[in-house]
Amino acid sequence: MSFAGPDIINIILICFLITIAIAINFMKDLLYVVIVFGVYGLIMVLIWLRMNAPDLAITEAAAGVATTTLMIALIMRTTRKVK
Amino acid sequence: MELTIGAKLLNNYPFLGSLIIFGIGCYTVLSNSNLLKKLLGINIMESSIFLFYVATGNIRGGVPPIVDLAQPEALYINPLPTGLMLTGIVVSISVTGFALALIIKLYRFYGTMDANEIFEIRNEGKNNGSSS
Amino acid sequence: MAKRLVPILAMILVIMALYVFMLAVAELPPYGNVDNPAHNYVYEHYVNNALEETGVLNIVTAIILDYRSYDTLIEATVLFTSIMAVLITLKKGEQH
Amino acid sequence: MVALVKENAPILIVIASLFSAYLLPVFMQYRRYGIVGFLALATQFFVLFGGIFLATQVLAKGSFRYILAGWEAPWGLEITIDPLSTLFLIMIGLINLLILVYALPSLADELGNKVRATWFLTLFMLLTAALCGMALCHDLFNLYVFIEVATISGCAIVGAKGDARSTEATFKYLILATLGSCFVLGGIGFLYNLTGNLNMLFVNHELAQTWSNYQYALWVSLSFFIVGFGIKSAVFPLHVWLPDAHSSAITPASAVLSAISVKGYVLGLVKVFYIAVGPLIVASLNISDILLLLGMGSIIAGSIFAIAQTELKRRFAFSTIAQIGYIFLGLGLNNQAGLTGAFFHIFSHALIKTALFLIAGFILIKTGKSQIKDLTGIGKQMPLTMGAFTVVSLGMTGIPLFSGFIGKWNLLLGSLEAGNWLAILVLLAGSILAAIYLFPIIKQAYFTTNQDYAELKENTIMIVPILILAGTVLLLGIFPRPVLTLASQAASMLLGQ
Repeated sequence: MSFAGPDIINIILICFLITIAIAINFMKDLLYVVIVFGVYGLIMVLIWLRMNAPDLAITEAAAGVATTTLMIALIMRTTRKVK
Repeated sequence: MELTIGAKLLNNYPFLGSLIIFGIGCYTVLSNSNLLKKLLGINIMESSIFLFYVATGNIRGGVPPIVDLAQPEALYINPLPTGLMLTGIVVSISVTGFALALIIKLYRFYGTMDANEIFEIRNEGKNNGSSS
Repeated sequence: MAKRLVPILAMILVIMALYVFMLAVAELPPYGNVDNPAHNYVYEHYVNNALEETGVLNIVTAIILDYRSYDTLIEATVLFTSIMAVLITLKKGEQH
Repeated sequence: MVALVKENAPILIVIASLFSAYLLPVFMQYRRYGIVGFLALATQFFVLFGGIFLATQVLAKGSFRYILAGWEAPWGLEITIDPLSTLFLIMIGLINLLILVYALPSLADELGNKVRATWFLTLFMLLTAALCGMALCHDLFNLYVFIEVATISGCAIVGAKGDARSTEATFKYLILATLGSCFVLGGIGFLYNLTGNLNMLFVNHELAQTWSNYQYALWVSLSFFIVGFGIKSAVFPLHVWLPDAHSSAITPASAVLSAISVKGYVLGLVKVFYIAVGPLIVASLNISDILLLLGMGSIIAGSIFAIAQTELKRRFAFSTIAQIGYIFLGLGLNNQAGLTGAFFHIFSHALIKTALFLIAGFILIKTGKSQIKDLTGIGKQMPLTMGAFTVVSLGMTGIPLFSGFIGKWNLLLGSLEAGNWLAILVLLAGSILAAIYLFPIIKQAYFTTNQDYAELKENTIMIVPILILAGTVLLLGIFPRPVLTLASQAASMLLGQ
């Protein structure tokens, strides 16, 4: 069983994902957590692009990454203001 | 051709990776007391399942399922999982939005985003006799 | 005490689950193979006939907006539901 | 016109509740709260009569399928009308109608104003639509999307009250329920990976040939479904969200969640396990035993937790966990009598639990008391309510001539048939424990006297649904034939006889 080039890149990207997921688990500062979560989403988008699902990648980039990260960032701003 | 379990696992790396991320997300949800982190854990789990579906639909050497009239013999990948996951993404965003609204409201009530602190504040309220 | 126990318990559970996942993943059809059970007559029908039957070049669009349009209606309902949920959580309604 | 409605009745039931949900906020925009209430009631009527109409059709002609959007089964979506789904439709229509009749007069006061009441009704209609859709759907992914609608709307109506306690319960519910949805989606992913189909019938056909190659994968898939649906329907080790959510919500919300919504997820489990995967595979992968264990654990643990509670609504919430245990036990028995008992128990428990929650809410409104120890002498103050409570508690314990008995009797028969003595013991113990957590309330209500004795007015419209429910419990115990026929036909359909 030999791996073609693209597969190795995918494996590396998935290893990145696993690392980031563990990092999110153990980070303390919420701002960093949110930023790293954005990176996680972008890597996921890359993997989907490489797996021939461009429609999904576009939707995830627009909705999943951008909207979710923005919403969470806004929430963090308002919650800090209340303090 | 009989393969060892290790080779099979390596060949099915997207499934294995997505299930590992699923487990990590599950752990994030269960072990973290911060409400925002719980929510991110849910998001991680959902996107890992999306990865599982996309990997199911992929074919090595295939092209995206957009009909190219110039190349009638192209090998398209399976379009169904992609279509399903478009729905899944919308669902995950809806849940995220609602959960964030709840977090804001809880923050207004308790002034914190930590489940343990909320628990303590509520217990103090009970001991002081005031109903929360 | 109980609060410290939860992460450890969760860790043990997750590791046990991951072991079973590995056994399951080793059984799944090989990734990226054309002959997988996932790429069967349904897939062939979509790929071969979507253009004639729906007139859409993007097969994914054909699926979500035509073949499985009921799903998409409910998906829109999910969005509507979450908007109503956010409203009822955050807004107080009218004051009169 | 009538012919068109009759022909398309299956889909119209879902579509009508969806569209009335879309329309309610529009009417409220023009300050027509009367129309809002009327539309909500009319839709529930439509669901109820649609369910009865479909049930007569199914009993006359056998189950049939309805094709959506003009695409045949494996390519498009279809919905199925069988004894099980019609049983659920009738249950949803009946219970929701009675809950609405109870709730409408006081809803605006309870939630603050009419706008919030309209939002609540919208979410209520969405929950109805989602549950009807789950009852009718015949496609795994369609089931998932409906489950999401039901989850979000269910969480939202818990949080509608808007105080700190219910918001916290809502967040817990939302996180755990979404965790459950993730598991369900993962299970569907495995099934799709192994079969390439999403239509339950086709999944069944594909799996029948190839399942022995994928035993671990199927086992993981099925346990994903058990965890996912188990969290949502609150079986014992996965029940942590339920007591808070059901006791802190407003009365109609806790009634609909406890009576119907929880069982909608059980229905999802039944559909996946018995229609998509098939009872044979479920039994040979030892999944039935897991269901059996979960059921027995739920019965015992839920009842014991219920005894320890001092708040009326919380006690009923824990009792829901115990009663869900009966249903899981019936599913785990995996034979005709067990499944019949489970389905009949679903129906009768829906009636009983709705009545209990409505009574708790009614007492709370009239006297302002929610603790059990405060209910001394309430039997003389509210004779009708406590009379209904007595009838319903007798039904819950499973005394003959009440509807709870028929379900439990069938479950007992099923356990005998399976030769499972532990299950029989647990069933009997469950009945005794139910008596222990319900009868002291009755004793306290009738055989102690209250200092501030005063006759309370019960002659509002809110007492009518409670009395109807109690009457139905009694009636169904004496004449169980219609529901029992549907339940046993559903069981034989699922077991493929």
